[in-house]
Amino acid sequence: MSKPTLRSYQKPQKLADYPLGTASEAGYLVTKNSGWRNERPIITDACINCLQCYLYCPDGVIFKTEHGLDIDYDFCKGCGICEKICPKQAIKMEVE
Amino acid sequence: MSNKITAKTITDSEFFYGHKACAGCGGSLAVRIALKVLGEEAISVLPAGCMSAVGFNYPHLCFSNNSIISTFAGTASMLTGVEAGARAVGIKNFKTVGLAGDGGTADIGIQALSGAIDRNDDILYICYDNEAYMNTGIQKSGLTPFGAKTTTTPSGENVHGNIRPKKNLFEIVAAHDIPYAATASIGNLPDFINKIEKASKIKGTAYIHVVAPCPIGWGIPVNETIEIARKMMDCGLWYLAEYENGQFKLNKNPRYFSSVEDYLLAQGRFKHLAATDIETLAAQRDAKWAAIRKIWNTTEEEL
Amino acid sequence: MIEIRWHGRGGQGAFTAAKILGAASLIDNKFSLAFPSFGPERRGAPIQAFNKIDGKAIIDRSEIKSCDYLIFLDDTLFSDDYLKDLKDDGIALINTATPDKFSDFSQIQSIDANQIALKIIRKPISNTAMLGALASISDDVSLSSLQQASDLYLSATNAAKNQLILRESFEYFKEVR
Amino acid sequence: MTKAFLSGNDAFAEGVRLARPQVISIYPITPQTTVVERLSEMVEDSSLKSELIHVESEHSALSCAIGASAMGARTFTATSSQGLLYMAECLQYASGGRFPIVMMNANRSTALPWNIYGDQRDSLSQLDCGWIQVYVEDAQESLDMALQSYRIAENPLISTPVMVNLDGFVLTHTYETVEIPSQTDADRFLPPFQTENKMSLANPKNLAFSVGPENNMEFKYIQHKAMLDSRRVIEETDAKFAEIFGRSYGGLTQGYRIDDADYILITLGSITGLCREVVDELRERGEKVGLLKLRFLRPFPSDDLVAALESAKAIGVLEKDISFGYEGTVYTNVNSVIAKNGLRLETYNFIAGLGGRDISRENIATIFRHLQTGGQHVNFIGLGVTIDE
Repeated sequence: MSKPTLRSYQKPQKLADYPLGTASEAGYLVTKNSGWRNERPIITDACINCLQCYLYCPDGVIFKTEHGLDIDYDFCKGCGICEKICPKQAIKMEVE
Repeated sequence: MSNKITAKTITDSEFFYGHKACAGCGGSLAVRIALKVLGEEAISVLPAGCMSAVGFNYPHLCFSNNSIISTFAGTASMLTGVEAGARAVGIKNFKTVGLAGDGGTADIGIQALSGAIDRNDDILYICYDNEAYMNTGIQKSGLTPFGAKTTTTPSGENVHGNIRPKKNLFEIVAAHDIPYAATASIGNLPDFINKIEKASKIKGTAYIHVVAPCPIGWGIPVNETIEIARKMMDCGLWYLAEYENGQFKLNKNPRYFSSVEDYLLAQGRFKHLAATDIETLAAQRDAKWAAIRKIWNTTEEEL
Repeated sequence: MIEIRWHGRGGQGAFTAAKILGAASLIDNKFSLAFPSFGPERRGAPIQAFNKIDGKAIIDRSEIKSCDYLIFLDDTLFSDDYLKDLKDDGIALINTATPDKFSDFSQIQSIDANQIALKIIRKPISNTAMLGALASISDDVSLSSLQQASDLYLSATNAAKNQLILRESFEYFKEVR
Repeated sequence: MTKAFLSGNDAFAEGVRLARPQVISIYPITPQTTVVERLSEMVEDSSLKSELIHVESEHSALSCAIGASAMGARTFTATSSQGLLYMAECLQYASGGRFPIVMMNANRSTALPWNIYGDQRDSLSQLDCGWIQVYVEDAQESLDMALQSYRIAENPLISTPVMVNLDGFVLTHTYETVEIPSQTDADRFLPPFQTENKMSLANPKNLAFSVGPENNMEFKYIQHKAMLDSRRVIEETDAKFAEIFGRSYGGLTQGYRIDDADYILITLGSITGLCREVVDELRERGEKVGLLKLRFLRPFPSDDLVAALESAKAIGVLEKDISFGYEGTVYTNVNSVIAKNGLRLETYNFIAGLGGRDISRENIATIFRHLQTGGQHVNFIGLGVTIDE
């Protein structure tokens, strides 16, 4: 799984800390999205690893692991598309 | 076909990640999938609009591939410059892709898009169509369908939302005799993925028009984005098609349609429609499909 | 400073003649400006072109009001009023088949440039012939420089013929005189 | 080095050729058109190796150039008048993104009324767009500044686009003798373009991003500082140019007989030559007059102005421009320097040449008389009617 992770960020203290023009490192994340969520999806044992939730997640937060699928809760917004798309009802939305 | 990109074989890398799009955003799914198919060699150009607004907030930058925001009108012209510039400085194995919304494509950006197709620049242009200016808060665009209520096409006693039909941008683009154009929907990602892959191998301009519902603008729950996209195809108000070698081809030719009324009334933006409005839309659908089936190549293909 | 105004019609090559004259001045180790009447050129419409020639760099880019030479590529473009734009010792050079019409004016010299051009290139294109004529009546440009410069702006296929036109029109005034 | 008889546009195209831009976006507009025609011919005959792109509008011309610059390519485009206004959005985009594009602008009046002739209202209306603006006087300076502009723009400390302004027709379409430098010398003067402000597959970047209130002002300050710093780079570039080519323009301004002048006329662009001749004539009559040509309007040559004007009694600004309801834009800028530095002198504004109106020797003599006798501050020169009172 290759996806950006949360990076540390300090507001520049001097002008030279700013980039030239409006160009900076791609995929540089400094804030989470977890606070946007009221409910979190939980992948249950009913999962058959069909990958529909992985494919249709607008945020790409569902990822493959050696033991099946997992969710990056730092960036999951809790939209529930995964729950809807799952053919086996293997994803449950749980109130935060 | 076994060599097609599937959920199993598509790269694990995420190129549009940590973005600030609304929960359940269809546009962000379209962009995410497009970049996963194109990979790290994609150089993407996004105009002012939802996806640039949610992806490029310094210092929080959500595209892992090379990406740039263009002016609202300038997606295609900047793609042209990026493509020429990349070649000029000797970069090899790159793919320039435009990711623009319906307003940025069908309204303010259509001149630059037309120019790029006319030059047959080696670019891929993907329009994610959510049927209104969603970034500014749901205003009518040239791709807003007949009857839809937006903040600039309110529904009332006299006018029931937008009074004009949706521009047929797929056929406008095809009329340039573009090497490749296709329609798609985030309701059918395998089809969308195949079309992106096909388009990425086209030498010259390729265009994909992907419907990507906006739950807020359409007035649906945020978890129903995919469902509503599927209903739109099932009821025949959207179709999957391609234009290639001067021919139109219908990818899926359903024997019968689901109810237009069910599709429309599932959405807040159509709640006000009268029975006659719904009949008008159904009649427009039937006329369009009659024309398609008469003129286009309707050979069914595996999807 | 020598100031020249060309009168022609769009397509007759008045500005080309001005450019050749300017380039010839460069070969003569002089300085010059050549410029068209500014604006869109429409085929057949009356147009003007201008030259300023001097021994030092020309930095005055204002309009030419008083001319040392007025050159008409076509006698239908001529009117008596234009003579007011000539300096006291200025000369108007007119391409005409009917020189008698202009014989009352002491400042006018005429040549049937069309006839020379027709004979050599079978087209009534008078600009090259008028350049040869100018070199003949003026010390401000040399025939040899015009011959060199004309190769820069005229089509290579007609190079030899243009040289003939320049030579013949140049000789014309030498004989008349 | 060769000598040729070229128009201002032709000369500029030669300068562009010598700069070896990698991407050129072209769209025609009178009186810029012949420069893009020349460049097209150069690409056709292989004397210029460049990606030549026929865009469908001026907005696209600059948008395309920005895209190419964002890949690290040296780029060129050209425009005029309505075209400059049509690309106005992209002007600020290019400067804010710090893309060192060089663009030629054929100065032309702006509609309405429609008018294709030269005045400077187009570029002066865009003085605040963040571009370095230079105004040239003749075809030689046009060629030379095409070359110099790239070196200024691409300096890593500056990284700011440059707009080179040529007076429409009077300069763009007037043929004169021009020295064309050799490619070898041009290459010695202008190294290949290198920047960190670009995308690359090895080092992916996100460009042209949003910056909210918490950082935005710093970005704008940095942009401002680069423009201020460009004053030194402009002077260094001119000195380097003189070293290689033997021609120098004096940096941001060019003075003429100003050392002991009581009355100084400030000019820009192609009218300067005729004004010099009038200065010479008046000097012969013992009048202590001089001239200061503003070559750059952004960055504004504040220090040069103070040095040149501090001992003058009165100065005038001659410009082909009017900011309706006030005065000429250049005049406003000049007065600001004078006020800030406490210079005690009278200032006058002479608005002339609008819509291509000829500015004659007599007009300029009148202006110098006005400087000496005093009178109204803002004056329209060459109006063909009396002003109704």
